[in-house]
Amino acid sequence: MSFLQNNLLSLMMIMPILGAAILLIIRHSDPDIEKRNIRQVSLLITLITFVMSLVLWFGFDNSTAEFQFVEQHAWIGDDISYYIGVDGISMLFVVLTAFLMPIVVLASWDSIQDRVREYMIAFLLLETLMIGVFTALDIFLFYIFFEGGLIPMYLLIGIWGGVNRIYASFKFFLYTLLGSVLMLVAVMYMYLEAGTTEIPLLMNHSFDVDVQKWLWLAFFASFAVKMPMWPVHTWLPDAHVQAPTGGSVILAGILLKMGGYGFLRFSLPMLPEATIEFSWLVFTLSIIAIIVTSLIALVQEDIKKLIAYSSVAHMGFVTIGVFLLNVNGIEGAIFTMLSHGVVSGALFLCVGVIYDRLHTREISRYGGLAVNMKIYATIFVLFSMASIGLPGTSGFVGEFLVLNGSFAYNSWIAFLATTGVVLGAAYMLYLVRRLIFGELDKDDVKAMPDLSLREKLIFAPLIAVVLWMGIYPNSFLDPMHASVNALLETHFLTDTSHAAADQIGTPAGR
Amino acid sequence: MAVGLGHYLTVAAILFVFGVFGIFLNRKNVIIILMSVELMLLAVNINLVAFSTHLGDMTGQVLAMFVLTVAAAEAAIGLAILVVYFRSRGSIAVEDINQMKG
Amino acid sequence: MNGESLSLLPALPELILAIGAMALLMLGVFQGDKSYKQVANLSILLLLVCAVVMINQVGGEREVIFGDMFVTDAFAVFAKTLVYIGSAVAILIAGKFLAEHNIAKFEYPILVLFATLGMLIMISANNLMSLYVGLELQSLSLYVLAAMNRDRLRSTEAGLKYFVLGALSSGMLLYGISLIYGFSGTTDFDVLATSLQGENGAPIGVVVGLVFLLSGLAFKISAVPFHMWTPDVYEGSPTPVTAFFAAAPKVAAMALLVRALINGFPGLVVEWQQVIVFVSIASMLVGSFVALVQTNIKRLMAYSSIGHIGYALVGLAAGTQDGVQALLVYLAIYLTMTLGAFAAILSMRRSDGMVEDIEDLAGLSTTNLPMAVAISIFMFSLAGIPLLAGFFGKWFVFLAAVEAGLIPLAVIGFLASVVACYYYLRIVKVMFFDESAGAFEGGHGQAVSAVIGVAAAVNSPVSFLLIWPLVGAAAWAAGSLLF
Amino acid sequence: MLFKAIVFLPLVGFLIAGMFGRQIGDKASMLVTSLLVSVAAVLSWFAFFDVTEAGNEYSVHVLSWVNSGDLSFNWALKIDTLTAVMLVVVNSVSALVHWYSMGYMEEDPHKPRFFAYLSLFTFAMLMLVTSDNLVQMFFGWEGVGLASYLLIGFWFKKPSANAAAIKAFVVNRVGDFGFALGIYAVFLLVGSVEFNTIFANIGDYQTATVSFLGTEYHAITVVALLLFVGAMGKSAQLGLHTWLPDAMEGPTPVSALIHAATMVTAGVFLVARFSPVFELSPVALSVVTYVGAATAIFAASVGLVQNDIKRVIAYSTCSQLGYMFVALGVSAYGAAVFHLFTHAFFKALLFLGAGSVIHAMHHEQDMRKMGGIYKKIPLTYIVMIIGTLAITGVPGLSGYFSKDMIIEAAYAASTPGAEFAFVMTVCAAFMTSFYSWRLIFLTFHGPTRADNHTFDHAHEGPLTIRLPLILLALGALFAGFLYKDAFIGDGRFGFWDGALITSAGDILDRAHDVPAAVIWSPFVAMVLGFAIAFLFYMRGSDIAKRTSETWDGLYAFLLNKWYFDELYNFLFVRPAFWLGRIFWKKGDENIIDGFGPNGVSALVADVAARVRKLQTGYVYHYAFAMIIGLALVVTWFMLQSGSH
Amino acid sequence: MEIALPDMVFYLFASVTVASGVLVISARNPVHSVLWLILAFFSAAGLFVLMGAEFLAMLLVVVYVGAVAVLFLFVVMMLDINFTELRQGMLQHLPLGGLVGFILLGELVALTLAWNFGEDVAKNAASPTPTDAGITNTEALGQLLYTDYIFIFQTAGLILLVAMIGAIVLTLRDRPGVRRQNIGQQVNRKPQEAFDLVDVETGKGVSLPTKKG
Repeated sequence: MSFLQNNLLSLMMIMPILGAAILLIIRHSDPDIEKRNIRQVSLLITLITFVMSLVLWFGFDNSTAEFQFVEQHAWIGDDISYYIGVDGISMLFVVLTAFLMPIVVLASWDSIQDRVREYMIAFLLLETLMIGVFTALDIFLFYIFFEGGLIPMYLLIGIWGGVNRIYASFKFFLYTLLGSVLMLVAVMYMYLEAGTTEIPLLMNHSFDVDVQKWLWLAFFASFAVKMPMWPVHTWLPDAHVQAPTGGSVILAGILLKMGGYGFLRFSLPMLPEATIEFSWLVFTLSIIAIIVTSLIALVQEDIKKLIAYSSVAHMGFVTIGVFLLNVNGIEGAIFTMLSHGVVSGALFLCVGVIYDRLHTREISRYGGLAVNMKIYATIFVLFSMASIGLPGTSGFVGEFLVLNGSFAYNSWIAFLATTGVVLGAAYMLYLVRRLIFGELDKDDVKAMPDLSLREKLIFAPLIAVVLWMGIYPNSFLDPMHASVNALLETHFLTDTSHAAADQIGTPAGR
Repeated sequence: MAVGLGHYLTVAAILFVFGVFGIFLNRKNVIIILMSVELMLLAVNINLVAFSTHLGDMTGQVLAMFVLTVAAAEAAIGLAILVVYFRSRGSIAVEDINQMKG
Repeated sequence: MNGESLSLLPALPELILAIGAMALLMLGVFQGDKSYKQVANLSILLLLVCAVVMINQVGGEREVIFGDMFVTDAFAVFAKTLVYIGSAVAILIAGKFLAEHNIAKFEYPILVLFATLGMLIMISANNLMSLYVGLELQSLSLYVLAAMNRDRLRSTEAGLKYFVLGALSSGMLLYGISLIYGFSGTTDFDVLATSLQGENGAPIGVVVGLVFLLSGLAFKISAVPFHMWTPDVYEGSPTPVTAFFAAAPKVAAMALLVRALINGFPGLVVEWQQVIVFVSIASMLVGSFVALVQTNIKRLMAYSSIGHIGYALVGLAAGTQDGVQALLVYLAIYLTMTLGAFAAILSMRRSDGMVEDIEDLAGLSTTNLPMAVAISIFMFSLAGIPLLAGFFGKWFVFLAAVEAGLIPLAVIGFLASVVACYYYLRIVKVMFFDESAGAFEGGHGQAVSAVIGVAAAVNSPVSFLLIWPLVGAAAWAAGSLLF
Repeated sequence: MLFKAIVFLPLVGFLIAGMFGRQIGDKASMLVTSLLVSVAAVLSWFAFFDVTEAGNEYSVHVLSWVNSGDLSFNWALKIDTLTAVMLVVVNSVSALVHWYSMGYMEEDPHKPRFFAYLSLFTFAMLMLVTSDNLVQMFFGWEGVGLASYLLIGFWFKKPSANAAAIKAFVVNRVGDFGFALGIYAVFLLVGSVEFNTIFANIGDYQTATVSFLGTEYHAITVVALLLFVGAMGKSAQLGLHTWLPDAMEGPTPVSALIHAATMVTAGVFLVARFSPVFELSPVALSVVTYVGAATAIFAASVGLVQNDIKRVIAYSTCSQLGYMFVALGVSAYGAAVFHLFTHAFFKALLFLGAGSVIHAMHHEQDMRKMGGIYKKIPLTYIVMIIGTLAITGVPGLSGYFSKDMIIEAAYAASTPGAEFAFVMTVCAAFMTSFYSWRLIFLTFHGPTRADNHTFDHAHEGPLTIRLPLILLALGALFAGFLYKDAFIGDGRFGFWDGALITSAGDILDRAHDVPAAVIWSPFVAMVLGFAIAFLFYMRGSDIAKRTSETWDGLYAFLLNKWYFDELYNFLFVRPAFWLGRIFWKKGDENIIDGFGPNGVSALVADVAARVRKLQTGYVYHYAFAMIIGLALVVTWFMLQSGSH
Repeated sequence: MEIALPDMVFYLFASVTVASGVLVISARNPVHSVLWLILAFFSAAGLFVLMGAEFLAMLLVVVYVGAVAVLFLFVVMMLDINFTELRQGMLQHLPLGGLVGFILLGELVALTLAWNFGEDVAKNAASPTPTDAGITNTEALGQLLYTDYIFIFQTAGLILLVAMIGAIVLTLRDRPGVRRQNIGQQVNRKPQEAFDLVDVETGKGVSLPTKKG
């Protein structure tokens, strides 16, 4: 057991690679059996990884801000090492990754018939890389995982994607790469300046304030694209729309979170002065994102595009939360990311369900699904409500915390961002109305069967998690507290107790 | 004004530039280009010998000798390539050498 | 030199190579054209022997012989190892191609051997004279190799262009040598280094001479604006020859450039740094941009190599030991990528012969997945995406540049690499996303497959394990240059 | 445990009917949900007596919810008199509506779904009224919104139902927007979102200011007004009222339960609950007064001319909610809650009666196609009359006590807006009387305008329909009389027990001593309204028609609900879509993509093509490039050395 | 100031060299170009002599004129190009090309005139010219060539070898059907294979066997 404890993260990263290797050697004369075996092995591997992530969660000590499950081995020279571990900020992202993977495998069970082996291998490798991103404690290692994920994702979009997949895959790849190379220069500079690539050490290094601004902008270039923030978000609708269902789920569920995670892991602790300096920029862009992309989502005719635009809006809340630099904001941002990972993933799965049946994503081709797909309709409405941020679902808690934090920071931000909540309801309900409700008058839609057992199995855990996160979010918030408090207290000298004293004034003469 | 190192170097410089001219102004014939190269090498040799004399160092002359040797070898190779090119193209006009571009 | 005993040991591999090459020439002459296979195999063996001798007998101690003309040190050992690999692979993968094009002549390996010898001399050159003769020995062999397929117009045109421009470049190089010699009184790097350290700085004549010299060398490494021969020659030459061009001579010329600048002109570092930065930026940009619109994969690789030389030069531009170390790492990785890529190109064969268009790769993933995966690895590696070896190369060179304060250079380089990424991705796209254009025929030989396999493995994430030894070796090599 | 049962039994019902409805069948689903809610209703009466008679207060911790920094709140139940009143109202009406629906929805194929939604609504409403903190209240707040959305859109095939559902949700969201900001403001101010803490500490911030949208304001006013925006949304006050009439697209029991008796009163409950806060902000109170009064008169005026039987009642609801807000605005919280209490009975009665009519008339809702059916459905006729008498404020019936108390309080109050409110409420009383009687006359009296088949087959509903009508009628008859003392009379101090501001010498005391003219004014208005309605509709004359033709502009204005929908369409809906399209096509696709990725890639391709052209294939050009490069660098250094 | 004789000779040779250089690149007929090239070599050789490099001068004449230039001439004639078809030199690029060329020339000349050696260049001389009057230029070169510069010398030899291999591999062709002399075969030929002894009966003649191809 102690071996498992000491090497848990490495094992979690090795497991999918091992699985990919097994997939390589699975052969059978009957291609159908071969495919089935491949799927089953993939599912098994991802489930094992998920179980390991649960071990991680239960073994996690909520009371400390220190990194846990740390492993370190020398690698390149004296400076760069294989150094991984988790703290309260990153741990749940690992769990989220491992949680979504079996679902993705299940979701691709029938819809992917071509090159199943390659598809599963790509996903398994992607899982390793994603876990790597969230666990890397060496900035060089982080960058490798961060960028390396582009390759499998590029292939996933390009091979198994829709009609416009090539444009989308190139846009995705080059856009994110462009942002990241600037970050790489900053990484190099920080390495040379601080003489180390270890993230914990870099966090305690104070960079010159003027330099910080440049470094901050370089990191921002990368994370803003990844988030994505307005106006560098346009790759996302294209990528989402064209990616296969599983790809969209991972893209929305995990890859988008890397930007927010990056801000928390690098920009805030390493470049605190610049963070304060530039937070106005983040707020401005986030608010524009929330309002503009919500309006855009309102007029979409493609389901996936609509959800993709809604993701941009949701990520606006995340960026606001991160840069509020108070406990509510940051915890809300992390929680929103986790929640969005589940909810938007679920929504994309919902799209996948009907796409598998009708092979179109045009909203106008559907209608009246509630008549013959009752369970589906129920589930779709449920996740729509979670996306809207109905209290009791996961979407509410994060948004509430962020907005609560933002009001304490500046009521304008809260005011404008909250309008996004109204618009969010508008576009999601408008979608539900066009898709689920209305008269069932299209013959091909009438012929669509309700969810199969496999599909129910996919959604069941998602529903459970969405409600769990909404009703008892402390399970997810508790691990964060120590790390978030440490982050704020160490780098921003913020008294994390109630900030009313600064905000409330008493005018003279009263 | 007594003839000195500068005079020789100037002659060499002029020859060198003419050699260069010959390469990029010539549109007629590849052989002219090869001859221009020879002119350039000649200029180099004048330079080397002039420096050698001026510095009182034989190294320059030794190097000039090797340059001569190599130039001869180069001419041989160049002409051989020219011949095979002519065989397949039927022309050695400089303007015709543009099968590949972009 | 006077009274100094003449030890030939440091030059032993070169001597073996020269004598061996001549012996093989005799063998070939007497056996006729049928002897190609035999000569080729023996040539590879010979290169192997030389490499072993070099590593075991010569080692990394700095030794200077032949009146300071010839130097061996760790740097030379490192660079020469790469050259040996490049040359051996060039011979190894050529067999089938040459046989198919009726040019399987024993002279091919012989010429490769002599070119290799030239490169070894270049790498070990410690004097402008040995630099020159080494360069010419290499160049003349390469001119001939380019025109090897003498019945094919493109091949002869490639040879002719290469020759004409090469002659111009050696004219410039020589003129530069003459100026340097004239204004400094010496051709010896060590003497140059000490005599140019003076308070008054170097005479302008030496600076201009150095510019001429750099122009000549820039031609050999095909750096912008001396690059224009590269695409045409790469396209026209027989593919194994192109593979050879793209690999070993680049390494040798680069090593020569490094040694000349670092050992010969440390006093002029401010001046040559400007030139290198300029050339480097121009190369990165041209290599990235023009490749975008190419349809022939060999031309594309030519522009790619131009760009990569630009990246490698970033390490030199830093002018530090770390920079040189990075450059060596970069060259080593570049060598594996480019050899693998060309080996893959050699396997692009249809019933009506070899094909070279990118579109011919369409749908390769459905017809030959391992090959498609291998090519993808090369492409992503060339693009410098993390997970693959190419990223480490970029990391180290740009790290050195940032360390030397050349941050704008690093930023420009990275932006260029994003542009370049487009065309690498396009190849992957053609292979994976497009409909199949028909399968390739097999029969490219096990040697080619083996080269592809090894190169792909080396560039794959396996490189995570190999990178540290490589960096260590490069550090050892770079440390032997006299900074 | 008692309270947990009250709150969670409907949830259990919802889960059973929602998840297993199809397995256990329609009948079982209906019975299970109805029974569970009924049990809850009975329990809530126990609770009511326990709290009001014994003066107990309870606080029940259920589960911790969110814990982040200083912000922490739980799932918890707070039971005081106000809550107990609401529990009784909600559970009783809900139980009756459940039973009623068993008859009313008999022919509907989706009964389990309907009953599940009803139970879900009940649960959410109970969470709302029992919450001990703002966030849980917000949970209930949005939960009832969701249930309302689902129930309005219950007949999801009808486009109008869908539109109404979305409208209800989104307009409510606009209100919630204010509510949410209010919560943030409260937290900023007090550092907690729990009621007890807020009310205990709010006094410390009487003079505090807070910066809101760049300006410093009196902090408590900001908090109160933001919360009031939420209340306006849920209670359909003027400006955010547009969803309520449209909500009549839902089945009639839904209208009775949600859009008359319970959910729409949540705003009143909120303000009443926050009376300690509102009391500290005179500005907020007068805003409440103005808004309430305006709503009362506005909705009544629109109700005058509507032809849909349910819409008339809906506007009536809207108007009555205005009365309640007037009461709140003049600090007559007890009166407001009392009116809420009585209104729940008679308005539910009216709606269910209307439902009975609709049921009898084969789902015909247009009063112009009814008439003369009092003989066919006498019970319904009688209870509708009772309801009308109650709402118009005939002395002795429940509406009389509560409504007249409000009007008197408005007169007695000296706060800004009170005078206005008094005038408006009296006018509204007149209109209320008119449209209520108009409804009765058009529906039940006169010659029938329905087709023969429908008229002949009109009949009373089954027992499950009739019984709730009777029970509610009893409530409408006696609730006012029985509880007037407790809610607004001398017993109020012991009754409220601190749940509301009931300090001695408060507005209710003064309201009892107003001049007789004031006391009589609503009665006169009521009689006048009845008389005119009788004149217009019972005499068989065409006065009504002539009036509408004479004042056609006004008529159209009223008929079209003051053109609010058109205005909002013009101001918000269409601009939103228009902007969305602009941002998408022009912003994202043309500008961002055009100058961003696509533009850059086009530029790169263009540059590439140009540079490629330099590669002419001619040796001399290549050589020339080399020479130029050389010459450039040499010149560079010559110039450099020259400048030294 | 009178001009000394060696100076006059310099100017003569220099001007001839430059003039013939111009003519090399501008002559219409390549044969003329080669001839002008030869003249340039000759006059350059004169300049070498003036500088005291007699051996190199001789080498220039022997190697260049005797071998390289003749090779050129040979190729020019062998290729049998119809020179009239060759397009005339296009001069539209002359302005820009000329400008660049002259800038370069100006810089190079300025360089030679702005005479500025490094410090103590003389001490850098690797192989000082022997001051002993008895040693000729050729002798001095010879002493160096096979000692200090043996490495370069050998490499130059290899370069020549490569040139030879290259020229052969490129231009040598075995045409099928061309009869070639095979010395080994000739030497090894045995009498029995070559002829038959036939007894000829008088008057009858011989019936010759059909000739084998």
